[in-house]
This record gives sequence, structure tokens and C-alpha cells, in this order.
Amino acid sequence: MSAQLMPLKVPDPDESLTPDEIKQILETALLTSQEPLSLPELRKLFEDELSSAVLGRLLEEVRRNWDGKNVELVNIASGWRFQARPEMQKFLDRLNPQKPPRYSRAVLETLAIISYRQPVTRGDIEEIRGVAVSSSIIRTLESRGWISTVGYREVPGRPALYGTTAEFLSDLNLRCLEELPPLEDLGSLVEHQENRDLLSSPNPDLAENDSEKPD
Amino acid sequence: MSAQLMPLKVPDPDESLTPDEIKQILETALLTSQEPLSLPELRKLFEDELSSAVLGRLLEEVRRNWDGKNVELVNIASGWRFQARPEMQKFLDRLNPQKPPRYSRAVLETLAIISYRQPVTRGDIEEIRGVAVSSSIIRTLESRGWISTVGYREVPGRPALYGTTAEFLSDLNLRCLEELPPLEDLGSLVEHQENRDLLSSPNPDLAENDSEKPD
Amino acid sequence: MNNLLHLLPPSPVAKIHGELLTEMPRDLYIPPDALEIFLETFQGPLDLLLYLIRKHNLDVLDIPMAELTRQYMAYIELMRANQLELAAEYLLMAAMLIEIKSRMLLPSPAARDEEEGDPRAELVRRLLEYEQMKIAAQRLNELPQAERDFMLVRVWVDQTPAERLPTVGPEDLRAAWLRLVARSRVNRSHRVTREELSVRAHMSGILFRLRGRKFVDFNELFDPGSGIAELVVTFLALLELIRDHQVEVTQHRTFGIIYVSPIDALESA
Repeated sequence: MSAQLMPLKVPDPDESLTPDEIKQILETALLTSQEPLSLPELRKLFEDELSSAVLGRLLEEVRRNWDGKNVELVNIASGWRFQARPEMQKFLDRLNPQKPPRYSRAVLETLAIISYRQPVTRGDIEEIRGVAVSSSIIRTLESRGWISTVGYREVPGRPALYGTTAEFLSDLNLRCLEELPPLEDLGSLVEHQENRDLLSSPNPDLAENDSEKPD
Repeated sequence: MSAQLMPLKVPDPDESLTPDEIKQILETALLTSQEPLSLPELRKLFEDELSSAVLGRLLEEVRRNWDGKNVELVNIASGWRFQARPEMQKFLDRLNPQKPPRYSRAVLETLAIISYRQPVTRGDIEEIRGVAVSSSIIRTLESRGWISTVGYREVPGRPALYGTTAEFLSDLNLRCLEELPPLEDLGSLVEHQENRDLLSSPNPDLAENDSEKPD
Repeated sequence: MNNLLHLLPPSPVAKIHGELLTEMPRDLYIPPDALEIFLETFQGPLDLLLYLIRKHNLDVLDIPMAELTRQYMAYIELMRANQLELAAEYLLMAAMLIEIKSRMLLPSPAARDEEEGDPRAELVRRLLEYEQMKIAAQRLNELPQAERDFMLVRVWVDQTPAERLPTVGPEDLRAAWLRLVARSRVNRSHRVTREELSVRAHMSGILFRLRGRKFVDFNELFDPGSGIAELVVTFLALLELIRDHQVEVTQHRTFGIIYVSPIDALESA
């Protein structure tokens, strides 16, 4: 074993530690520990020769040293630990990208109808889609906060009228509904059936994921 | 629809990152990652908008920032990672009284043969060591993540070929296999009798720590 | 080199019951329970041979086969005498040593010599290759090792992945609408213009404000500060709602307050 790897053991190696060295050791222990470290555990680093009070004070100094960094030293129930600030999450998430889930075709079509034709009842949606609209589709969009009941149509059964919400606009980065892609030029496309390519689903994912697809 | 509720989406939220912010993000990612992070992985943090060259330069700056600390940023086989300096080990060991296993000579010799002669079959190892290689030796090294099956030799029985992994290099702080200690020259083995200390067989240090030895 | 054991240095060769065995007994006597431990420090016949060669300063390239074989056989005998489980490799090696020794004793024709060379060559090659790996293993073990000689940094980060909600963009809606149109052959009556959208948005807005109320003052629906276009669109939306029988507008006297009521509220009243 080479000498630089195995420093000679001094009988009491800690006696001469300066406060700075103690802070460095505390910092290193906390950076390498998988679990939060309590004061009694941290005292073990110095063979119980330093009091909890001293360590507590030095830990506060370490914490201040990390102020303004994206990693912070915090004191939680089970002890002290370093943790990344929540603002970092968005960057760290990119290291382990998960494929974002997608809504089924049925959900998207329902949302499109509500967006462009609001206020509409479920019956209206069914008429346009040509198939029944399940309650779960409506619930999905409601719990997402994107649609809400804006009133009731006064016909037998008093069906709810759905409209989109401000949250919907905000989530889609729209200032107003008029910013949705215009559809006026689409009618003509539809009339000319040669444009079928364009009209078929541009997103293969959607078609694959659509369990409710009636065709 | 009030304007303040609808913040305009900035096309690229990272565009305005300063070098200092980039360094902070790199540092946080490396401090929180369980595995070393390669440059391609680190580029993902910025959605591939920063070049490896730029990141490499900033990583060097981060590394310098940690100079003189007890934690260092190193560049090893599978990328960059933070690790505590070996001098800290004696303190950190006090937190975890149970030391990681020291490997028996049989395990170490097998590991050496795989490292230097890879890819090798179990038969190759047995021929060099002159004794049977137990399955438990192979399992020990596999479960540590240091070796893995890299293929099969096309002879009767199709024995597995073993090689070392990136994790093995990382765990030993190496960037590549060429950084392994050079093999002792055969000529010097023949001639230099002064090597006798090193060559004398039962290594008391190893023997004592040999977990396989029934005390 | 009559008795190689004389040459044994007093360095510890094994640790038995906590005590270092510093000397190999000349008569090769090792207490039976210690022998096993002693032998276990060897990794096999090659390791044992290497030990004998190095300890006794034998020349690897010119191994005195008789001596080496005698020493080796002594160990083997000892192991057998103590009924220790003897790995087959040890016996195989013994056979090989005897074979080499006997071949060296036999006078061989020059031609055969050239063909086969020194019968010890293969043994030497194996011994040296093993020794090389044995040293490599020691050096490998001396390299600093993660978690043994240095710790890895791992700062806590919230690993629970945030529930990811599907993302939808305006183009997804447009595409969905397009599919609908293509599927149902919807004609012009389903075309949606910007203007129409704007009115429809305000229809939703008015209905929303009427929710849970019996009526709203007509003037309340209009914000004079929002500009002419907004006022017009709101008014159009109101007219649409009236035509759809969603709301009813009443005025009790000329120039009096105009009430906008959701139709359901009127009925339940």
C-alpha cells in the first residue's frame, strides 16, 4: 500500500483540527452521506470530542457558506442534509427525460370541440364526433382545470354547457381564444378530398394511443 | 383575461443563462447525480444548446473552484463526478463502522486476469491461475458491477467471455484501461531477484483481510 | 542446495492462531490444524511452486527440477498424510513435475530436443504468467477504490418524479379538429372563424358570470373601458345566447334596468 493512500495513524489526529477543518469535514460528510446526519452522528466524525453546541454553530456557518448556491444545507427532522433547490428540478429532470404522457384522441377531439364551439353540451360533442363521449373524458378535462361547466341548456335533461377556462389558455400559452389556430381556411380543404394526407392525424402517437377510436 | 395571469412563453428559457448560472447548474447536477455524468449527458441539462467545448471549459472552471476543498471534481471513464478526497476517509469511516469488503486473493487475481487479458473465458482464467475458478468469484465481481459478459467464444459449450465495465474504471478512478498499472515486465520477473519482497507468496496483509479465510 | 529449507528466511510465512509462523519447520512438520491454514494462503499449485522457487532463490529459467519436485512432493505428502482435501490441481501439477523431471533425465536425440525444446519451458511460461497476474492483482488492490478509499458525493434530490401531465398545444387542437372534420365530412356550417370564436368565448364568459345568480344587470356585462370591439363582441355573444335560449333579457319599464337572467333561474323562480 503506497504511503499517500494510507496516511499514518496519529494517536489523536483530531486534537489539532481548526474550526475551518472541522467545517470541511462536516461538509464532506454531509455531501457524501446518502441519509441526513443527526448531531449525534456528526459527533462521531470527531470521536465525540466536539460538543453538539460547537457542531451546531459550525453547521450554521457551513449553511451560510452555501447561501446563494443551488444546493443548500437544511436541517430536517432526521438531521442535516444537502439538497438541491427546487428551481434546479427542471434542469435535473432533463437528465432523465420521461416521455410525457399524451391524451387519447378522444380527449383531444373533445377538447377541440369545446375550445372552438363553446359553450357546448355533451350532446353537441357527441353529434360532432359521431360517438358517445364518456364521462371520464369530461372528468379528465375538468380535473385538469381546462374546461368547466359554464351553464345549462334549457332543454329536457338540462345538460351542462362546457367552456374553456383561463387556465386552459394559460397552459397553452394563449392570451385569448382568438389565438387558437384559425379554422376558416380548413373548410375548403375539407371540401376538396384530395388533401386527405394533411387531414390524417399528423401525430402517429395519438392514433396509437387512442383506445376509444371508433374506426 | 388579465395580462398578468398569462405570462408570455419565452421561446427558450435557457437562452439567457450566464456562464455563472451554467456553472451552478453543472455543479448541482454533478453533486446530485449518483453516476458520473458524461459530456453528452451534461449537454442535456441545456437541451443540447451548449457545445461540449463550452461545457468542458466551464467544467474546468468548476473544478478549479473546488481546489483546496476536501471534495474534488474528477474526470473519469464514464464522465465527471464529485468525490471526497482520500484524506477524508478516516473521518468518514467513523460514520460507517462496517467497511466495504476487501476481496480475497482469488477474487483479485481473477479480476486482474480479466482486466489485463480481456475478453477471457473462465477456462482462460483457470489456465493462468492453475486452479478452478468458483462461480462465487465470478458472481462477486459481477454483482459489484466490475465485470460483465461481453460475448461468447464460439467453441463447444459457448463459454461466456468476460470483460471489465465502465463502473470498474470509475470505481478505481481511471479514465481508460490504459491507465491500469502497467504489467510487470516478464524479463524483470526472471532477472531481478530484488523483487523478492513483492513476490514472496503469502501476503500477510491480504491474508489477514481475506474474507474467505476461516479464522 | 541439499536442504532448501535451510535457506528459509525468518520472515512470517503464515499467521496461525494469531501467531506469525516465522519459520518452516525443517522436517516440514506443521501442526495439522495449522497446515490447512498455511496451505490456504496459496492460490494453487502454481502459487505454491512460485513460493518455493522465490523463497529458495531458484533460477526460474534453469529450475533444478529434482529439488523443486522433491519440495513440492513433500508438501503433497504432508497434505495427504493429514487427509486434507487436496485439490486435484495439486496432484496434476505433481504429475507434471515428475514428468518434466524424468524427461530431463532421459538422454534425448538432438532432433527431438530442437522440436520440443526444454521440457521446463511450458512450466516456466505458466509460472511467469501467473506471477505477472499475481503482482497485477496486488497493484490493482492498491489503487484507491470508491467507497473503500474515497467516498462519492451524493446530494439529496427529490427523486419522486412529479406527475407529468400530458401537454397539448394549439396545433394539437387544430389537428384534432381537422380529423373530426375529415371524418364526419363536416361542411361549412362547422367552420369556425376568429370572429366566431371570439363571440363564443364571450358566450362562455357571460354564462359563467350568470351561474348561480338570478339575474345580472345588463350594464354589468359591459366594461366601458375595454374598447369598442370588446363591447360589440360581448353584445353579439349576448344576442347569440338569447337566440339559443340560454338567457332571457327583461326590462320592466322603459329606460329601466335591463336584467339578463339565465333561463333556468327564471323557471325555478
